[in-house]
Amino acid sequence: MQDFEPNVVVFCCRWCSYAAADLAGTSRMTANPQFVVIRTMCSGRIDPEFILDAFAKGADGVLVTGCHPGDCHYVNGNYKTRRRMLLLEEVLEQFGIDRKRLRCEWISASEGGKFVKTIDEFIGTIKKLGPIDGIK
Amino acid sequence: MGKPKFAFYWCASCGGCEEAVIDLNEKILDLTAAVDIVFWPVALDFKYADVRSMGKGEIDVSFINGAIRSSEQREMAELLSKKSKTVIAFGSCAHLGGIPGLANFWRRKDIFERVYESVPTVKNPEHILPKMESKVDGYKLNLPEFYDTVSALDQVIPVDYYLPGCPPAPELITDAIDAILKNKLPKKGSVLAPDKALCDTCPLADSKPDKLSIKEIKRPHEIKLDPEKCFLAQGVICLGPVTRSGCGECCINANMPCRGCMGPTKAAIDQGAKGISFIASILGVEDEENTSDEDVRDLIKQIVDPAGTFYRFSLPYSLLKRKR
Amino acid sequence: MKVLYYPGCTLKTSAKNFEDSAVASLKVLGVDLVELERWNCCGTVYSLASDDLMHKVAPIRNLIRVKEQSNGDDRVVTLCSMCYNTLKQANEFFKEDEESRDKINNFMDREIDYNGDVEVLHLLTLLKEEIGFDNIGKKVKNKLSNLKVASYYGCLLLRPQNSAIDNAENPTILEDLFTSLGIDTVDFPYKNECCGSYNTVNAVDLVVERTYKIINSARSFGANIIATSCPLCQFNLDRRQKDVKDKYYDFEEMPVVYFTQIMGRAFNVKRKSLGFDLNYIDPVPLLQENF
Amino acid sequence: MAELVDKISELSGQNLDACYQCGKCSGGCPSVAQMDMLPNQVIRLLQIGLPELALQCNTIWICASCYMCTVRCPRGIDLSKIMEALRQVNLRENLDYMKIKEIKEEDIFILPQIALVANFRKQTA
Amino acid sequence: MKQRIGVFVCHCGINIASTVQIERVVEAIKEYPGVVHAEDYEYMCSDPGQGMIRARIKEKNLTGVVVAACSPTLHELTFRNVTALSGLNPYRCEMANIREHCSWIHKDVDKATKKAIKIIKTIVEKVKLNEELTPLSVPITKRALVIGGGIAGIQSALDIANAGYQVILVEKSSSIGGHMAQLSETFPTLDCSQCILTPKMVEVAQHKNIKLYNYAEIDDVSGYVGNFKVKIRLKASYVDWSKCVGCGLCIEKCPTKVASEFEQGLAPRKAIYVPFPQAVPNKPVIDREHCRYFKTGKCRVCEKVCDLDAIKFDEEDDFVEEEVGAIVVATGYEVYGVQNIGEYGAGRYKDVVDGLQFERLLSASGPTNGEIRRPSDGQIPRRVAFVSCVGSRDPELHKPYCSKVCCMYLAKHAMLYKHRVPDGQPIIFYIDIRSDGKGYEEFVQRAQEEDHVTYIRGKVSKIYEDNGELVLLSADTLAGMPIELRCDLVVLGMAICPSSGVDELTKKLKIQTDANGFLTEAHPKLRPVESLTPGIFIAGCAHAPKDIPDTVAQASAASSKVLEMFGQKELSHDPMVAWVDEDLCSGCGVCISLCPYDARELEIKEGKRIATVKEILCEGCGSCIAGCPAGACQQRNLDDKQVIRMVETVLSRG
Repeated sequence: MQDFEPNVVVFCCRWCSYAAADLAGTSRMTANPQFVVIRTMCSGRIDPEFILDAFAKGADGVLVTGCHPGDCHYVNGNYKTRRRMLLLEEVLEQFGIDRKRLRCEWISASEGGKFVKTIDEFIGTIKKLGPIDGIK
Repeated sequence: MGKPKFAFYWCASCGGCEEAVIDLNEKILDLTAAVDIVFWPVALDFKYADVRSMGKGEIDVSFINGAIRSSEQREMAELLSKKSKTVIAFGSCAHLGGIPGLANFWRRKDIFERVYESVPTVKNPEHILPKMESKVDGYKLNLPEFYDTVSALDQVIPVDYYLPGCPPAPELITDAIDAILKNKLPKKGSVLAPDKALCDTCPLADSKPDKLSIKEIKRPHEIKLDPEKCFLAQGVICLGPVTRSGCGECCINANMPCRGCMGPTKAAIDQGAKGISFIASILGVEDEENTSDEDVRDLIKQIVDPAGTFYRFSLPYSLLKRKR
Repeated sequence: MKVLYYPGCTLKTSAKNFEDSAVASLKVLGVDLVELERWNCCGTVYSLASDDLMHKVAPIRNLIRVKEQSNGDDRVVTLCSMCYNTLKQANEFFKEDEESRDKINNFMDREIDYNGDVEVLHLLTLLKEEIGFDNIGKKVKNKLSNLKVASYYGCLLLRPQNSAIDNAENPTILEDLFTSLGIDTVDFPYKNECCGSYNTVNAVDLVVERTYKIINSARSFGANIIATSCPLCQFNLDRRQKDVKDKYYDFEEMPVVYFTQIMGRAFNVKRKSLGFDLNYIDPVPLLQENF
Repeated sequence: MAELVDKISELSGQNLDACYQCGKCSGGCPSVAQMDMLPNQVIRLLQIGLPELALQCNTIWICASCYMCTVRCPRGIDLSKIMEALRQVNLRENLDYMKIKEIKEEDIFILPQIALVANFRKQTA
Repeated sequence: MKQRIGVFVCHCGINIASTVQIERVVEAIKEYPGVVHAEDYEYMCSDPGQGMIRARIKEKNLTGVVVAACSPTLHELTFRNVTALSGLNPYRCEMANIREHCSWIHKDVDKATKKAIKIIKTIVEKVKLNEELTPLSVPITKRALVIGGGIAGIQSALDIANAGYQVILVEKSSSIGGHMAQLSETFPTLDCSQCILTPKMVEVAQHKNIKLYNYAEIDDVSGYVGNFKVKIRLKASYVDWSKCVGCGLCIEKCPTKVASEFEQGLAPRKAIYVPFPQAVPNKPVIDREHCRYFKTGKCRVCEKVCDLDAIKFDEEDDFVEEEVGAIVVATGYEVYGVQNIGEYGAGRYKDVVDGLQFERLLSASGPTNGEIRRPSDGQIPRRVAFVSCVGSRDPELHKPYCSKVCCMYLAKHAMLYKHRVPDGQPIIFYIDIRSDGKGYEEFVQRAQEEDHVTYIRGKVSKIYEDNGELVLLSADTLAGMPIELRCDLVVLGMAICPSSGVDELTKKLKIQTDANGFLTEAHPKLRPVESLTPGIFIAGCAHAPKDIPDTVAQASAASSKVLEMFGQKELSHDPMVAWVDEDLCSGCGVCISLCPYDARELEIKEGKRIATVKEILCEGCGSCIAGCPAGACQQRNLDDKQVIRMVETVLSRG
């Protein structure tokens, strides 16, 4: 398990968490590299299909990030995300996928530190959980 | 050229699809007149050996219903695949895995344990479970392997067309047979049903409010359903928006919401995921800014068995296919 | 109500009057302090060096005793501010530092594993949050109208942040208690400043200066008695007044008591339980002679 | 001496460079009058790499961990821990600050246990 | 179409190249399906870099471009323009962020290199499916809204109005002027604040292009750049301003006195009041919370004395709607409360005042007519301590930032105090003196040399009252000595915070704030007066603490941005909007309930319900797309297929 390098997909809203990730870079913070960011206009664009697809293709974890409640650039996109992700969590559990493998976090453009902390924490959690099983 | 040769076979399913063929009523006579049925175990006395003795591609069209759950079904599916020019996955189970596919929420050992040991009416002190090989009075007996995972037909053999529905509606079947006879089948891989979702043809579509919003989720038995009103507007989960039309709206006409047997629409990949997304989208959380995750979760918890609800017919066909 | 109680060394000896007055006053409020069996030294001062896990064993062991004896009500009440602070800080450390927690748990291999889930309470918090100052007011038998109490908090009830029972700069919990007992209080700026603590052993002069300043400040704001909750503060502010007087000829003495002694007197608890003989400057004249 | 500073930083768990020398710790320290060096100056010595001077002052022993500076520090530095770290560096060299013989005879019988134990814990190896 | 993608990898000097092995990246990407060209350069955004991209697009007949460099937030537009110059549709160009998201945030060279390769492949996959798009054009309403009537709002409104466009100015209190109207004299010139401000206030009131809504608040904002709809709440003043001539009789006769906000609580005002004598407009309002009639049902004295029948007790809040094309937010600041500072008495001591209160004590029109008298007993303080950085530069307990103006105004306060009380002793406690404006350092030197203000370097640790005096416990960190100072009055240089209520306003405007509640600019250096939301600009202390010259400069900058917009015929709108495959849409209507902009509508087409997209209203958030149960709705250049291909690429091993 020492060598397990998780494969993590991070969805970022371009207004907040993507900018937070930029800020983390600009501030030369250091984060675990086992993730790649996919940029969407809003966390509300994130279809549960994308997440299930990621898990089906071997993602060990998926991190969905958006603006803080009340701060959505598109009024209320993040609330829709929250509802979708909370329901998806229940379904994942039924599929035997630990709900900790999907995390939803609100990170504003000013929270570079939180972005890094969230990434490191999440990848740490995933490392503890171990690799997700391949599809048989 | 002689009459085209048809075969029908029944894998893991309830048998309703076979009934659906019979349900063609008098049209079945036209069918038998137009084609030669060379294999149909449920209705006519053929043996596996008859199929084995056929040449490659000798059957024109095989209609296979049911999911693949055992080695015997797999063997027969593979055999028919070899002997047929065209294979049609017939009905939800062959198309998506169907109701038998829900077994993928468990493991084989859990299923055996449940069925042969822990059901209250079962007494099995010696823990006898089905085995592929056993000896009785010195004779060796073989049973097919019961797979750990149920598959949709196209996960086992190549499938040319899909006739969806639980069971497929008679109109879809006759249209398909017409197309075969007239050589007007669409491009391979097609689902032989309309591309739009059920709302397109739903008789209750006019009663749908401008903006859908569900404040409390109800199950059909918990309220008196108004037969004139969109079920979603009544707070009852209806999978019409995520389900292909063409079924004839029988459930809606019987005052029951759509449960999704026709499978996802053309552009959707995973019916369950789409179900999750759209139900969550229209959950009416009031004053959402001041609502905690817990409160939202409470509302969501009103959905009993969400995975079962959204993947009722399509679990083996879904992205995740089964429980880990 | 029964609640587990951790006394600590000094409450069995030179601050016996603190324990006795607390037990007797709480009885009036229907609270039974059940002494923890097999308690050991709390460690007295919380060890602040990051690699010093050894000195966290003592406080944690006491909390393990609480787990063993608590029957599910995992909390313990302390009277002594220093014990409170040491137990509380050790407990907070245990909650946060998972790695050190595992180390200490492994080290104490004969003990059950502990994860910081005991609640460490100071008696004042219990009085405020569970008994309620209103209810305490209802039990008053003696109106102690002579008193002008200056509440002296010292350090360890208020700092550091993770173990504070009240606002670090402007605490009021003691004043609120006395107000509910119908006693006049005075506010003074030195109420949250250190008395010199254990420097009293080898730097008496420092403590003398602190005591001089603290008592004079309390007096200048109109106090005639000081109440505290720490046996070390009590010693420094009370007993060291003798040394202050040796240095400053014009210094006027002022009695320094435990808040439980005043509460007990207000409830008309038997004089014997209040142990005024252990106080260096006699508070009895102020507390109305005839009892 | 960088190693010693690192050690103090590690023992205290504090980032010494976070201090911007505002002096709020010194202004509020109840015992500052008895100290031969202001608490902020002790940190300054560590910042400029003169830890041996910091180890010699009496400030670190006078500090009784009352945490007044800790709760007021605008930069969130826990000075009590830095003082403890400096004491520990000395004590781990077996340098006792407290000499038991120096306790006044009259005090031996009246000092509460809590004072003695606390003092020994902080000032003896 | 066979894709011919070109990938251009930037070194960004050593910013990328020191952590990501560029050569390895180029080698790996060259081989990737669909990529026909990969090349690196030190500075891709430089002229030669751009030229290289332009040349290769033509030479290699590229159908798509991926620039692997910094964040698209920074240079997406740059490279899309480059692409367009070569005749390739700009939306066929994407950036792969291998700087902020890779080289800067990771240290392990091998891992960062592998990750950079993966990021680029992911974007290549996206570009493969990108459509050619053309921006949509949107008409502009050439009127501006300015929120806040302090000096920033006043300046901004005047600039835009003088350029010939209409301005709606909304101010929440009954007079414009803001905090600047409260100030006595201003550093470093010591000119009278009101003398320079009041003419501008009058100009606003009289300007034919400015419509002033005082005593009003923004209730709702909808629409988008060029076409905002703003609902403004006109708070009930209970005075009919069209009848009132401002004679002031009602104020004189009103029996109720409450603490005046304008005087920072140092003097009373009446329940019917104008905030200060030079108020613009100079019309009174009734403070409902304190008015005796509203509280007890009896009084109505003001009504009785008003010959013009201007008092209207039954008035209710009114609403107006305005259409504007641009918005300037200039909501200003407020002072962090002394009650937050426990160690300084948490507001219990009357003679511990904040900087604005001291301004009023200095002001010739203030409660003491400019004589320095302390609030508790009216005595002239003989020794005054000024404390800087109170609540500022204190990340642990209060505000982490420097409030910027305190160093200067405390120097000014000390100086003016010394001028009024020549034998008084002003002492400033400071940590660092920040005097980096024109003439500022000279000003501080004057305070020290000519007015003999004592500067003590040390932060005050505690303040308490003792026997009518204030005792400050501090240290002189330069002398290395503890200090216990007794004085008569303490002036705290409190931190500056965003105005309360800004939080709600930013939600209505959909603009961002930073961790401290100040408005976030689009780019800290290159777009300092724009918010991230197109068409909304920021000015003054709402953005960050700043002094008057900086505020005025920023206000004018915001105006010029507005004018830049108004100079165009129409605006272009991002074409990455939602669209519907009508062959797949069943008209279920889920999207309608999801759109926050009412851009989705159900239409009947050939007897069928079809959900459509009003492209101009669509902001491209995509929540209708994720919610579309049939997959019939997609986003231009970010459709489901693209995301799924990207996810797949992220997850591919090796």
